Amino acid sequence: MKIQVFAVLKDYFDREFDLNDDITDIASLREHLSRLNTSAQGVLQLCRFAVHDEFVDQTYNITKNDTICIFPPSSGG
Amino acid sequence: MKIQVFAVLKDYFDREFDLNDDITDIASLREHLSRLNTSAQGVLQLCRFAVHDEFVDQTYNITKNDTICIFPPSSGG
Amino acid sequence: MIRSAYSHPVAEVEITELSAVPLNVVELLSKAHHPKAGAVVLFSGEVRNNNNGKEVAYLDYEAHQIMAAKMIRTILDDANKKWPLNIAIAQHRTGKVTVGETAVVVITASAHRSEAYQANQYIIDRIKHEALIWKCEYFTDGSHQWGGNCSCH
Amino acid sequence: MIRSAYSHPVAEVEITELSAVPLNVVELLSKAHHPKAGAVVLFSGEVRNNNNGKEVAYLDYEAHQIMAAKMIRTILDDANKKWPLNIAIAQHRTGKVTVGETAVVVITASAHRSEAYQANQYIIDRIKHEALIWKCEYFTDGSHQWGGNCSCH
Repeated sequence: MKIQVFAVLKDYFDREFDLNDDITDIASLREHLSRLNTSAQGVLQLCRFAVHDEFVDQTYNITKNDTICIFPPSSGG
Repeated sequence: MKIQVFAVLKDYFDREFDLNDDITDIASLREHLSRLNTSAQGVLQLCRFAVHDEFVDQTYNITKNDTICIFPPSSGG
Repeated sequence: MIRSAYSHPVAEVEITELSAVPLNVVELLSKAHHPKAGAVVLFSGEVRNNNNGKEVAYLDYEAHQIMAAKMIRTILDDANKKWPLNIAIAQHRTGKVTVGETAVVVITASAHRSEAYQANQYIIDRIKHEALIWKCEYFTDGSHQWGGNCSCH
Repeated sequence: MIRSAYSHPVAEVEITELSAVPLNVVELLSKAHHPKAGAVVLFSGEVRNNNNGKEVAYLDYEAHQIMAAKMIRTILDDANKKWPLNIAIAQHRTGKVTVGETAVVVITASAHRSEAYQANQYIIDRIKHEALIWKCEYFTDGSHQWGGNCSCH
């Protein structure tokens, strides 16, 4: 799977990277990333996730070719 | 005294006219005008009065050289 | 002449409260910037093509020039006392205003948007209710009607 | 592309929800007229020169282009369902925005002013809270801060 992170998450991860681990849903992805960089754990708890330009919830089943976007809380204006 | 009327009052009176009657305060002026044109009686009840660009109340003592402005309820915009 | 704020750092903008010529809304807006203001709110009251089911040809605004201008200044001053505004300006047309033209414009600016919205609405509400400005609607059927209800309440 | 109203007679205005180049607020306003609209309200969110006591050099806005644009369209549609609007447009900057520049603009127009104000505030509140747009503040001391609090709440 491919991961794209936005905004403050770029301080903790590359803008875009591949994960080949055996991660099957969003909840596990979040845990995995929290372990990869423990400083990001707090903000990851607040993030929303999207696949194919649609929000997905924690139970979404990730497939190998998915690109998963991770969005911190937004603040426009 | 000189009288200046505004807006809808111009449908009932000249824009500006002189009154030489023995009128000493605003209350009497209003009564006098209501008699001059009974159709204006209703709107005159709602009017405000000003002398020298300041609002005056019903008890204001009119002097001979005063110019009295009579304002119907306003509605800007 | 309006000084555009009261007790706060101010962008000085000179605007007559009443104007007998078309309001330049775009120019007024282009002046309404302030480095401390994160929020600018503009209200433009425009002449609609109909009112109460009748087709409007144009409006005619009459004002007691001196007192109306003074009241608008007072309203702006009051708004500046109630909210921390960087900019507060208002201008009202007099004379004949045709459909689509602007009859009145209010611009407020402040650090945060809540104050700019609140002050803007406060200013236009008071101008509409208090200022010595009267509207006469002229309809395409030849009739006319002195205002009582404003065209955008 | 935004169609500027939902279920009401509409002035068609084509505007991208996101713009990588400076917003032309004045041009947007000049388009925002409608013969049935007596009230036009414009909000411009501008970059302040300071935030939380630090001097701001510029902001940088990042967006998920597709989703953010879609969310703005949805917010405008929702506003058009809630209020009888003749015009509802919004545009948000992406990229580097310097002090005094406009980061976001919202324009609403309706027959009466109360609806135009309410809808305008509703739209900007939702854009600020929901749209996938992130602000990074760059300060003159060289530090930066990803948004959490927006510059004009």
